[in-house]
Amino acid sequence: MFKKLIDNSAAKSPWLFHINAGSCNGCDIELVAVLTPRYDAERLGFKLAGTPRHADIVVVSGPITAQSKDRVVRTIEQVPDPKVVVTLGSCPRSCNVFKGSYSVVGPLDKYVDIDVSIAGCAPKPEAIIDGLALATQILKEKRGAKE
Amino acid sequence: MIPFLREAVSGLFSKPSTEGYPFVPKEAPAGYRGRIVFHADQCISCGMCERVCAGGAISTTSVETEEGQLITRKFFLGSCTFCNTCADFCVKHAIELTQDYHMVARCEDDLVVTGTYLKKKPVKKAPPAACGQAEEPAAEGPKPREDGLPVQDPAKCVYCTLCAKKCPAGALTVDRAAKTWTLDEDKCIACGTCHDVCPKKCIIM
Amino acid sequence: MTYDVYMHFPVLAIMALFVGAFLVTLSGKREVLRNIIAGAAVLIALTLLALLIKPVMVDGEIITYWMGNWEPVNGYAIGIALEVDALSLFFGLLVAIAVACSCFYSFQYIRQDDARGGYFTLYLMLAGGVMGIVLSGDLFNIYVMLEVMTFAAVGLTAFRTWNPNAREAAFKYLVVGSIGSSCVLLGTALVYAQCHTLNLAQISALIPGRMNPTMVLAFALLFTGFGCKSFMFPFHPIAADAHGAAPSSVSVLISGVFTKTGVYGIIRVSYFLFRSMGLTSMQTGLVFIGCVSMFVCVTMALNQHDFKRLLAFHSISQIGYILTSLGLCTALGIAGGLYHAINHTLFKGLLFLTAGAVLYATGTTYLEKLGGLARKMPQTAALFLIGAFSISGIPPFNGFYSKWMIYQATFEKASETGSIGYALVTVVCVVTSVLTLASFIKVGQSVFFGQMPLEYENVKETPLSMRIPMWIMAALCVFTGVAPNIMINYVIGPATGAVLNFPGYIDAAMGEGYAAATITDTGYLAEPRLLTIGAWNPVNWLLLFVVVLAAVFLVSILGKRDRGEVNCAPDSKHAVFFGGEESQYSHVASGDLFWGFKHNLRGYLGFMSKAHSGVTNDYVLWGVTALAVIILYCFAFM
Amino acid sequence: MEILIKAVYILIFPGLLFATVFGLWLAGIDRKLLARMQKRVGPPVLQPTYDFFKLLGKETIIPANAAKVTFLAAPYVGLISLVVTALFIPIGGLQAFGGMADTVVILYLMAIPSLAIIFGGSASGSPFAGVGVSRSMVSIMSYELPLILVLLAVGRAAAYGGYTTFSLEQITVIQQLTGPFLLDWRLIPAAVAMLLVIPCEVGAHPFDVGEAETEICEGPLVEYSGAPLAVFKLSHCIKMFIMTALFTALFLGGVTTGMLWLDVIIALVFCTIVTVVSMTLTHAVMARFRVEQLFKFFWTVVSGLALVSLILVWYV
Repeated sequence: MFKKLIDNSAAKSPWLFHINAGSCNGCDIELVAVLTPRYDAERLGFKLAGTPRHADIVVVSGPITAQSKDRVVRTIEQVPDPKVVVTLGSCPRSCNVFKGSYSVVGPLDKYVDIDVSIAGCAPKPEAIIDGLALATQILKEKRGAKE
Repeated sequence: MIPFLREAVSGLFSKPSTEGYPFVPKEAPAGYRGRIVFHADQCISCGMCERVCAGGAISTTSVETEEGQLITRKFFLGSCTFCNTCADFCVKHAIELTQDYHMVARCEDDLVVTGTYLKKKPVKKAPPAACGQAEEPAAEGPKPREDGLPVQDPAKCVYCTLCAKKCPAGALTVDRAAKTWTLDEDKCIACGTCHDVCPKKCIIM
Repeated sequence: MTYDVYMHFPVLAIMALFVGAFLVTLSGKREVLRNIIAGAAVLIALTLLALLIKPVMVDGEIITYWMGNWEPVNGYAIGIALEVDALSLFFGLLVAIAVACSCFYSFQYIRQDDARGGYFTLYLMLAGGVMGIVLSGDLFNIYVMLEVMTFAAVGLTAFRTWNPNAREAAFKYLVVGSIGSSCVLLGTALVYAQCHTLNLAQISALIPGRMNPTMVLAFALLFTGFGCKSFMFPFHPIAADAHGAAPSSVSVLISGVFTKTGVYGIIRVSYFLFRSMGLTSMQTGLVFIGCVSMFVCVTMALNQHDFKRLLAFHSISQIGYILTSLGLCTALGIAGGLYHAINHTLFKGLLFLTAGAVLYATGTTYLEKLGGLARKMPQTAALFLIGAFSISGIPPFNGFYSKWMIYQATFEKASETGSIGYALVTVVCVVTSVLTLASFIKVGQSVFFGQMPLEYENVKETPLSMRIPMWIMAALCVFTGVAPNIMINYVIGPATGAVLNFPGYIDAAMGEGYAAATITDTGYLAEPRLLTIGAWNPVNWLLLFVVVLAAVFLVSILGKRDRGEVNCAPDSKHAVFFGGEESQYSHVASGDLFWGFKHNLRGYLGFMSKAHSGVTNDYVLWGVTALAVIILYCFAFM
Repeated sequence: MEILIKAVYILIFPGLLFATVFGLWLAGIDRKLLARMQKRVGPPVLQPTYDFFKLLGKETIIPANAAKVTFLAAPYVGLISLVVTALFIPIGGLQAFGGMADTVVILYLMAIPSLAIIFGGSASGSPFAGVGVSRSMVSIMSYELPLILVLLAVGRAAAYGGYTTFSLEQITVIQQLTGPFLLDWRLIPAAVAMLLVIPCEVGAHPFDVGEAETEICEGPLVEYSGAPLAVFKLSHCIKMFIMTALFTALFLGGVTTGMLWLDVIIALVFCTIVTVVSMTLTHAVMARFRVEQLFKFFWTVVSGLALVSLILVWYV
């Protein structure tokens, strides 16, 4: 009955959950910048959710440190389907400059499938908007694939 | 609270300060370091970029062909810190960081910048012995000199001129076109800088 | 008046309970026999009283039964009378229902405590004593029954003799209870000295001509005595100890029934005998005591860490509502008070029984130790929710209706008297109601919801024989909430009428025309007016609720295919979100709740918990001070 | 016919459908104008609708530790009781089910959805929810005191023949005679207090201590996902509608043009304005209160305002 409405809405209201897996905070503040009046991601429906249960898109920043690995994996697991995992910046994709550190066990794709990577160190807010827009497309596809 | 109230009400009636980004294209500011562009034709395979890369984003693969080595240099943007060090170190300016910031990908391959070029086999001045040396470099390299001055291994050298540039005493002269490497022994202070900077490790001390 | 067979019912109801008490002792260790006797006794009492509804409530008769047929001689009532008007029957029914439910509950419940015959003997004595008080028409008889009831209650409080708290509580109860009893005795003696009779009806008729300082003292003593039995402020700390320490099935009686006898006594004394409620000063006094009881006890309850102590403080808080409402001396106020009395018996009984169920299943009622029991005891949790919603006045449960009547009554009184003070009483009532809700959310969160400690993994739902009485009480809670019209027409209305109709009461006992001959004022209000100033119709609310529920259900069925899946599995995906940590035991228990509230009121709450020192001497001092203040107040303003 | 009209009332206007649509509209306006106050473009007005339908399409996760029945039933009980409450509030003279509930009843009926959130969250077994439960309850304690004072002040102002009232009809009728209570200077403090109570009752910023997403992961809602969460979000929107409609009925009632449909539209415009003034503006200019600040603020400042009004109405 509401199939069309739900399908249309799937891409219009993506809620983000942001996980910092040992990031230097550069990407994190860029993500926050996306929500500021200047870039105002809310006009595209983006909203930061307080808990993974509400999220559609999980944004991970930082190389996966040994401390954070279990937490990251568990948190991503706890997001209800359909969900999209987005890596923010180079670190979660490849560990970047922290590669080879004793305390880094990344990259993230060892543990979960990454849907979208946003490169940059840190990415420009515009690039983040691009990446999230791509993520919403994937969300819609995943919603469609369920049928 | 009152000033905030005034601000809020005035905000209500003024133009929003939001940029129209996804709908209006936007240029990055000048000097922004974004997507890497690799000019493969200028590369001389010195490998300096690979060595200085902090994120370990650059890798090289080579395939032997009849005409020479087919060298592919891969820049993985997903591991790049966009620090510009590779471009700075590239003596031939073959690496360039552009203002393009749209680095978003669904799969890893979209984040890879590659360039392939052919490194021809030396045809002219290369003596047969050198050819032999090139094939078995480990077997017969030049011996280190007893007086501690540097020695070049012509089989390995790509004549990048970096050693000449870095030499504090100006004792080295390298001619890339003629593929010559000469040492002014009087000037040389045997500091070892050329040995350290040589990307191909062809200077022996 | 025809001499029908039902004239004998009141005395039979009392006798059934007392005879039952003695027969239970004889049954010794034979459990089944004992249960049958006890069950039969309470059921007989309940049935007999239920049969009286028709003549007394509906037809408005007042049953007078002279023991041994000692009818008044020469206009003096010498014999002992049982006099049952709608008010007595109202309280009698309330007692019978609570006693019956609790009795059936305790068959299973009390087994844990190495049951000895003593329990049911004392239990039936307590029930019989309460029944005797509310059905009696004789002041001294009321005192005697009060003593029977008090000592049975003390015995039952100390029933778990292995528990030092229980012994201590029983001792406190005994000491402070004796203050109340001696006040009643002294008051009775003074009244007898002045009126030369102990019959309530005749005293009521004679008092207007004999209103002298002695009678004022007698009034103050009787008022304080019954106030002590209802545990009004400042007698409330004993209640907390006693309710908390007694077995839950007894707490039901002490809280739901025992306190009601105090309320009944206050009604009889101030509305019937002395008719002091017409005085503004008495109204103000009673409303003040009610408000203080209400607020002090609810804030104390918020601070408790034990399920049953918390409930105990709430009992007094609800008694505060009843007293406030009765103190208004308007028809709506009295009706609201009486309605709240029956509701309080039902929902507090239910809550004490659920507390008992928790104790039965887990062995503790300490809030900090419990948690997450709703998964193991879903029915008990549902029953608790019904009780909690009822007591916190959530529509459409019963607590709401009576509280709503009380708000109306206070606000109406405010506009009638033009005094803003009564409007503030409304505010106190609402705030108390919210704090009540808060403390039950505290219980809900720390006992039934939240996380479950591992040691309760094997906890089982209580046996059926314990759940059935609870479900009956829950059903009554819902019924009294959604069918207030039936309640008001057949139960509350007649009882309210009876409170105001003392000439009828006098005439029924002393013969037609006696009242008219001796007293001139014919009542507070000629015609009890039960008009409300607002509107609330629970049945229609429920109907609308069901219709909207059906609509929502239909929509969700239609959209089922397109909805996301509903999943639950014991893996890490479905584990509780812990900021990414592995799930662990972390339960937000009672002590951690409502920080913002406690922080702001820390001065007051700290003072209060210091004041409730737990020392018997302090409590006696409070009681005696209260007595002195009440006596002074009565002399000053009566 | 009678039944058909009632059915329309219940299901379409002002019942289920209308309450949903108008609630979502108010929430959308709130978000849009909030964004504009912050010099942002802001989401489309339909954004809450998108959110709602998106959540319907999401997976519903029931925590393994939860008390499942309570966890799943709570949102629906809250929603339905809200819709029923919406039927009792007069909207511009239109009373779908008049004479069935008065102001105090509505005060209590509005507690049911809050309780639904509290017990639903409590049933999820999450410690975040536990803290949220505690905070939500403190915020309920905070606003009930000023709210009852406001209701008493209005009840006294609407007294007729010396009899004060809780009845919404009487309040409406008296306002038709005397003009909206907002124009009565004695009731202005009460109106201000009510404007501050509305966001707290609704659980909107800056009084959303119970659902502070940055501090305690949305408190009681932490474990909710999918359809139950959608229902909670919808309840939030409908609460906005009910509380603003209640404000309109209490302080802006009695504006009559003679045409019922026009009255209704005027009332709905008032609702929207009240939303903007009481919720959007406070959200834009205030940071979130701490729990104990909230309690203090409501029991001193807001209650003080309401009490001043009550005393003025009583004695002036």
